[in-house]
Amino acid sequence: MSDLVIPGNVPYFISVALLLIGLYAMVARRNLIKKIMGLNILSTSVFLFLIAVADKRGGAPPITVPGVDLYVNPLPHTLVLTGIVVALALTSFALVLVIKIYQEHGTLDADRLMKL
Amino acid sequence: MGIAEFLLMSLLVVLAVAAVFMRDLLAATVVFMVYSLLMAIVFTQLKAPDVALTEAAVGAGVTTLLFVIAIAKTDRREEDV
Amino acid sequence: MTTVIIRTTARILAPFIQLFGLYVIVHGPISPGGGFQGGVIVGASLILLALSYDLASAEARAGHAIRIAMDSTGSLLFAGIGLLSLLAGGVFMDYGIIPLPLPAAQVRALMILLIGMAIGVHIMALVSTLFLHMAEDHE
Amino acid sequence: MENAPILVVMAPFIGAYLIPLLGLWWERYCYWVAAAATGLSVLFSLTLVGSVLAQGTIYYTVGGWEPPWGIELVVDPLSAFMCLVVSLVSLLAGAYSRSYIKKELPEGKATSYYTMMLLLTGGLLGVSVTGDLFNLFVMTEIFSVAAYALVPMMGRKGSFLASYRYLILASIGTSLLLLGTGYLYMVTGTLNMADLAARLPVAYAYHPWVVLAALAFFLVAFGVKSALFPLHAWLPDVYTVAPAPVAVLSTLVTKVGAYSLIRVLFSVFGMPLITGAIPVAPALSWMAAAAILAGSVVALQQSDIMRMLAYSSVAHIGYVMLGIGLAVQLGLTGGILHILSHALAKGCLFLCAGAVMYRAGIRRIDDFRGLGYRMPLTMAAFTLAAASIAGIPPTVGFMSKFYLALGAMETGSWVLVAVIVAGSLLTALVYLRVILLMYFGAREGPQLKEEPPLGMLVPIVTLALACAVLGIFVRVPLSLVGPGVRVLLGM
Repeated sequence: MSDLVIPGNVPYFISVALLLIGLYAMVARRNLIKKIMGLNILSTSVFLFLIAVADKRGGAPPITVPGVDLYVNPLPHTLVLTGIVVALALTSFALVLVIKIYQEHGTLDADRLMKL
Repeated sequence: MGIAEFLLMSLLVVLAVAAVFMRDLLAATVVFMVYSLLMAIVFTQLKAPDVALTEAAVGAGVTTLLFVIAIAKTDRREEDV
Repeated sequence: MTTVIIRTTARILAPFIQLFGLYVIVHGPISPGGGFQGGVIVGASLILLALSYDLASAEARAGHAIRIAMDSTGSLLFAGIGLLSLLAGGVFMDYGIIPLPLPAAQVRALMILLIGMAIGVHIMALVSTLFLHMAEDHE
Repeated sequence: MENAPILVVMAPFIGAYLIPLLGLWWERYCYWVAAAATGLSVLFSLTLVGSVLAQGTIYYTVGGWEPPWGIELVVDPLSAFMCLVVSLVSLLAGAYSRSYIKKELPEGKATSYYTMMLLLTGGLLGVSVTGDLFNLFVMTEIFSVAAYALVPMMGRKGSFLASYRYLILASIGTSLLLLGTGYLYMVTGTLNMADLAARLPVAYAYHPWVVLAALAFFLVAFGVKSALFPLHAWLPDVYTVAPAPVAVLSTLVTKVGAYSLIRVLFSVFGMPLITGAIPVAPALSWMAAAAILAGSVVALQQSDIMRMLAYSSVAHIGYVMLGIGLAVQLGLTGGILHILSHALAKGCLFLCAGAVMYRAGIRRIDDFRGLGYRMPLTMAAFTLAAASIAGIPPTVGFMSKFYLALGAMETGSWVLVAVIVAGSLLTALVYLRVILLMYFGAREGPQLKEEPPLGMLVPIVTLALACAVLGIFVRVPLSLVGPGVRVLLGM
């Protein structure tokens, strides 16, 4: 167990914590905007995980600089960039839906909406 | 990883919890913006400056703005039970 | 009074933000950034202008048709450059093979720069469209 | 045509970006661009089928970067099969849309409708041909976003809420998909499916929990996408409020979800892991059995035709999943054949229901009384497709269920055989209710012949005939499914 709690693993633990917070917000919070906020927290937690996977101790950022050999892995970075685009598209579309739902039903409370 | 980075990341969790549990949506959005900025800083700490730049522009900038518009067009407070 | 201050600040600030966005786009291949990040920054500057003035004047400056056209053109350019290498006999997005009087590595870099710009235009139009579409009155 | 693997995906995407540009000035040409783009995809899919049958699996590296750096497209017989199913059904759904959206969609929505439709088709095709786990995620997100946007197009009451719930549920799934991809990347250092398959057994020996967690994430992600029984909550509402052609495309979405699961289970994790070390396949088949029974029973109780078809879809995704869970040659053949038979039959049924709404404005099953005489051709197609869904010979639906039952017998689980038969009987009951009402219900008022316009009738009849013809000539699809299954099982 003790070998789990080395400093390099801290980002993974934080990422799991954020994942759970985001999931909680999406499932248990009743406000529709809060659910979208939860979705954003969930996706950033995945991004944090991927960036932490790419990180190498003593590595330099993946930008070509003369005289540097050891770079951190740039592949997960491109994954995260794509993920950020996707999260932005999802968020904006979901918020448009939320505005439309509010105009149609006059509430953003998930429980009340289910009763309609 | 020094103490400063550890504190930075713990602050992420605190901010996320605050954003989720605040009843004032506008305040929660502001907290979420700070969370995104902090995430960008953490990304630079993990040697991903390109991702950090994007996260700062998208997460803290555009996403927050979209949230603010949505809240302005709907309801600012979460409804009570 | 405050609107005057905000508008003046936005007007002074916007060109610099856009310049920074362009810098981020063209430096994509060699430094942090690229088409997407730069596009978001330029788009954010348009949103700043739209916020400090009003939506009607933003619509008048960069109307729906212009934004849609830029959006589509950007992505079509991206796909088109990819297909160009296919026409030149290579595989999709194999830019080095495009017949230009330059070394293959330079052609590749040039095409990646062009694609960065195409993505920048696409994302800029997309981000401002997202904003204006949400901000306009729904019915 | 060595470039067919990329062109089959790029044709819809380029069309999707051409349409908004075109829609600014000439909105009436958008339909033709969409038709041309999907038509091209069908042609390229046929090319793919031809070359896969001739020379085996095709590998195509995008940008000339060899894996693991570049994205690799891998077209094996199963991918070519999926490409053909997806592009053909989208072409028919698109053709059907032309008359349909003129009446049912609000003014000025045609441009965005066709754009989203092409993005959806392109994403589905992209998932079918990719050999890269991350590309799978990107394509999944593309078609998901397009699907969310298509659902509320008609502006029906509650459609925004249905789309929102779909978005939230499916986003949890896709986020977990990305996380699972990250887990596998962490322990293997690659995203290429073939490389992953080679390295995972070793990785499992060192980090069993990480691999296990990744597998669980994938199961949830594709379970939501394919509406596997406990994760199907989004589906009924979506099908009820979406335009009829979009409901057809949504059945394709669930099929491609099942296909992704097949890919990940068989081409990435591999048979030894999923049947031996981690018994996920047996668990999947029991979930599928629950889906078949529950979906059929709930479908029996519905009064809305779209909702009934939706719950029937939940049951029939169960059949596909059952085939995957059996993990034997005959069962897998049946499951994959059921992807085809269900896509054809359910596509036809949704289009028929859409035509009924279009002409007569009827949604409630009780109002179908005497409809068989008002729309004879449409209802004949409905009956034929229903026969295929229920598994009545000689339709293709019978063949797929037959293979499934053979596979279940081979594994010796007689309970599953009983479930397959019982599910078929329940499905027959569900559709018999409608058909009896259509033909034998009391006729009221003047009876006019009012078939839908030709543009809607042709796709309906084509799909219905395909159900019957492919059942009789079942060798044709099997010539592609058979090699596909052999590749999956490593035989």
